[in-house]
Amino acid sequence: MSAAMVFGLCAAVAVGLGLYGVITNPQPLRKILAFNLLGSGVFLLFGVIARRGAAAGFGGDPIPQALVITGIVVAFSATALAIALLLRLFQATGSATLRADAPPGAGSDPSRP
Amino acid sequence: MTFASMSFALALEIVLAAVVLTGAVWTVASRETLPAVAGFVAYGLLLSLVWVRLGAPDVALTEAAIGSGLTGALLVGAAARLRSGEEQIVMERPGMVLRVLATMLSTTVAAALAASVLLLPDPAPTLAPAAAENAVATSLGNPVTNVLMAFRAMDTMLEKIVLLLALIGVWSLTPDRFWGGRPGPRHHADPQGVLAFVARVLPPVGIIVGIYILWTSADHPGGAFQGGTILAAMWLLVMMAGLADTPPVSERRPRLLLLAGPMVFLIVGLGGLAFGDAFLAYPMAYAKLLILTIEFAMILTIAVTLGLLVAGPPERECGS
Amino acid sequence: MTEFLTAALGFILAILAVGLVRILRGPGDADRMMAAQLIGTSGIAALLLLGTVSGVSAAVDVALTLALLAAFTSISFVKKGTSRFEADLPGSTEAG
Amino acid sequence: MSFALDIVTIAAVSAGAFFFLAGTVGLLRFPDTLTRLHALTKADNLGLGLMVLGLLPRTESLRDGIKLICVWVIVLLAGATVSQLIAYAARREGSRQ
Repeated sequence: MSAAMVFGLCAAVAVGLGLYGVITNPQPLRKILAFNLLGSGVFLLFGVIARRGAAAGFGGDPIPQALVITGIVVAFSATALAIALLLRLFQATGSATLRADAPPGAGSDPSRP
Repeated sequence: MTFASMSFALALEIVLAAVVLTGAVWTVASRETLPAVAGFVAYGLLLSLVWVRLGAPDVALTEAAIGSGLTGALLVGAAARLRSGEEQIVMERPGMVLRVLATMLSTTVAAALAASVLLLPDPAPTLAPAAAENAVATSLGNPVTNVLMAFRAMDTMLEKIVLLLALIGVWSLTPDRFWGGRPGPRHHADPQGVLAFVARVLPPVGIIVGIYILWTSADHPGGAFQGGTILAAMWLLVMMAGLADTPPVSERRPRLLLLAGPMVFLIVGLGGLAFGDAFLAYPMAYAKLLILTIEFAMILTIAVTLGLLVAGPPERECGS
Repeated sequence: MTEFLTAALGFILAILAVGLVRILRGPGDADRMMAAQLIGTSGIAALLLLGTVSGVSAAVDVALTLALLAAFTSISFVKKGTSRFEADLPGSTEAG
Repeated sequence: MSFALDIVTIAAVSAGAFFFLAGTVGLLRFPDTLTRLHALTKADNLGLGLMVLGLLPRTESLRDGIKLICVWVIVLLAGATVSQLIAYAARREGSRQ
C-alpha cells in the first residue's frame, strides 16, 4: 500500500460520491457542485498516475500534471457558464428547478419592462 | 527510511484521505446549500494538500487558486442569490427507487475505478525522462511549464480560447435592456470600515505575490493561471468593498485585455509557422523569451477574464 | 523530527475535521462562518507542516496563494452569507 | 546549534498546536457567538504564528523564511477582517430577535 494507492482509492470514492450527487440532488446548484466533485476525483486519478510515473528526478510525470492544470481551468469555465445559466433561469421563472411542469414562480424578469 | 517512519507516513496519508472524503460526503449530503458550498471549499483546500503530497505543487497551486478559491466565491454568490427559491425545491426529493439505483450505479463506478487503480501496470509508464531530455530546448527548469508552454502549447492556447468562449456565453445571457452595461450589483461599504481597509491593504500584497508566482514559474512551481487567479481575486475584493465598480462590458479597454493573451499566443504561433518548422515552434535561441512574453500577456488576460466570469452577465445600465 | 512534525500535522488535521463538523451542525450562520475561518487557518498550518515533512519547499508558495484566496473567499462568504442582513446597503457593512 | 533549533521547533509547534486546540474547544464549548469568536482568533493569531515561528529554522533559504512570515501576516489581516464582519452580523442578528 503506497501513498499513490491511498489517494487513488480516495479518488475513486470521490467520483462515486459526485456521481450519486449529480443523479439524486434536485437542486441544479447542488448538481453543479457534485459535478465538480466528480471532476476533481478524475483529476486526482491523473495525479496518482503522474505520481507513479515519477522519474528523471521529477516528483511525478509532468505530462498528466499539466493536463490536470488545463482541466481545472476548463472545469472552472464550465462551472461559471453553468451558474450564469442557472441564475438567468431563476431570474426568468422565479424558481431554480429543472422540472418541466414547475409552476411559474413570482420572480420578475428584468428583460420585460 | 525505516519501516516505522514508513508506516507513520502511511498513517498520515490515510488520515488526510479520510478528512478529504469527509468534506466530499458532506458536500453531497448536506441539506442546505450554503454549508454544502463551504464544504466544497474545504474539500478543495484539503485537495491541495493531497497534491503537495503527490509531488505536484504546480497542481496544488492551481487547485488552491482556481479549484477552491475562485470557484468557491462563484458558488457562494450563486447560493446566496438562490436562497429564496430553496424551500420549494427541497420538497421534490427523488424517490426511493431512484436513490437505490443511483447508489448501485455510483458504487459500481467507484469499485471499478478502485480496481483499476489497484491493477495499474508495474512499472508505471512515464514520459518524465522524455520531458527531462527535451528541457534543453527551452532552458526552463520547471517541467510542467515546459509541457504547458512548449510541448503541449496548443492545448494551453485552446484552453485560453475556452475561457474566452465561456465569458462570451455568460455575457450572452444578459437581458436585452442591460446589454453593454455593468456586471453584478454595485457594492457599497463604509469607506472608513474594515472591508474598505482590507481591500486597500491586501491587493498590493496580492499583486506582488501574483507576479512572483508567474516569475518563479520558469524554474519553480507556478504559472500564469495561478498568478492571474490571485490578481483576479484581488480585483474582485476591491469591487466587493465598493472601492471600484465593474467595467461596462461594452468598454474597449477590458475587451482589449481579454484579447491580448490569445492574440500574442497566436502571433507567436504563426511566427513559428513563418520562421520555424511548425505552428508554435519556437526558435531555440528565443524560446525562453517568447514563452515569458506569452505568459506576461496571459496573466493580464487571465486576471480580467476570471474576474469578469465571476462577476457574471451585465445586470445594470452603464450609468447606475 | 519528521515524526514529531507528522504527529503535529495529524493533530491539525483532526482540528480541521472538528471545524468541518461544526459547519455541518451549525446552528447559526455566524458559527458556520467562524468554522470556515478555522478551516482556512488550520489548512494553511497543515500545508506548511506538510511541505516541511514531505520536503516540498514550494508548499510555502501554495500556502501564500491559499492565504490570499482564503481571505478573499471567507470575506465573500461572510458578505454574501449575511446578505439577508442587507449588508450591501450604504454604510451598513461595518459598525463604523 | 542544530539541537537548539530543534528545541525551538518542537516548543513553538507544540505551543501553536495548543492554541489551535484552545481555539477549537472554545468554538465548541463557549456559550455565545462573541465569546466563540474570541476563542477562534487565538487559533488564527497565536496558533499559526507559533507554527510559523517553529518552522522558520527548518526553511532552506531566507526567501522561504520571508514568505512564511508573509503567510502569517496575510492570515492575520484576513482573520481580523472576517472576525469584525462576523461580529457585526452576529450583533445585528441578535438585536433583531
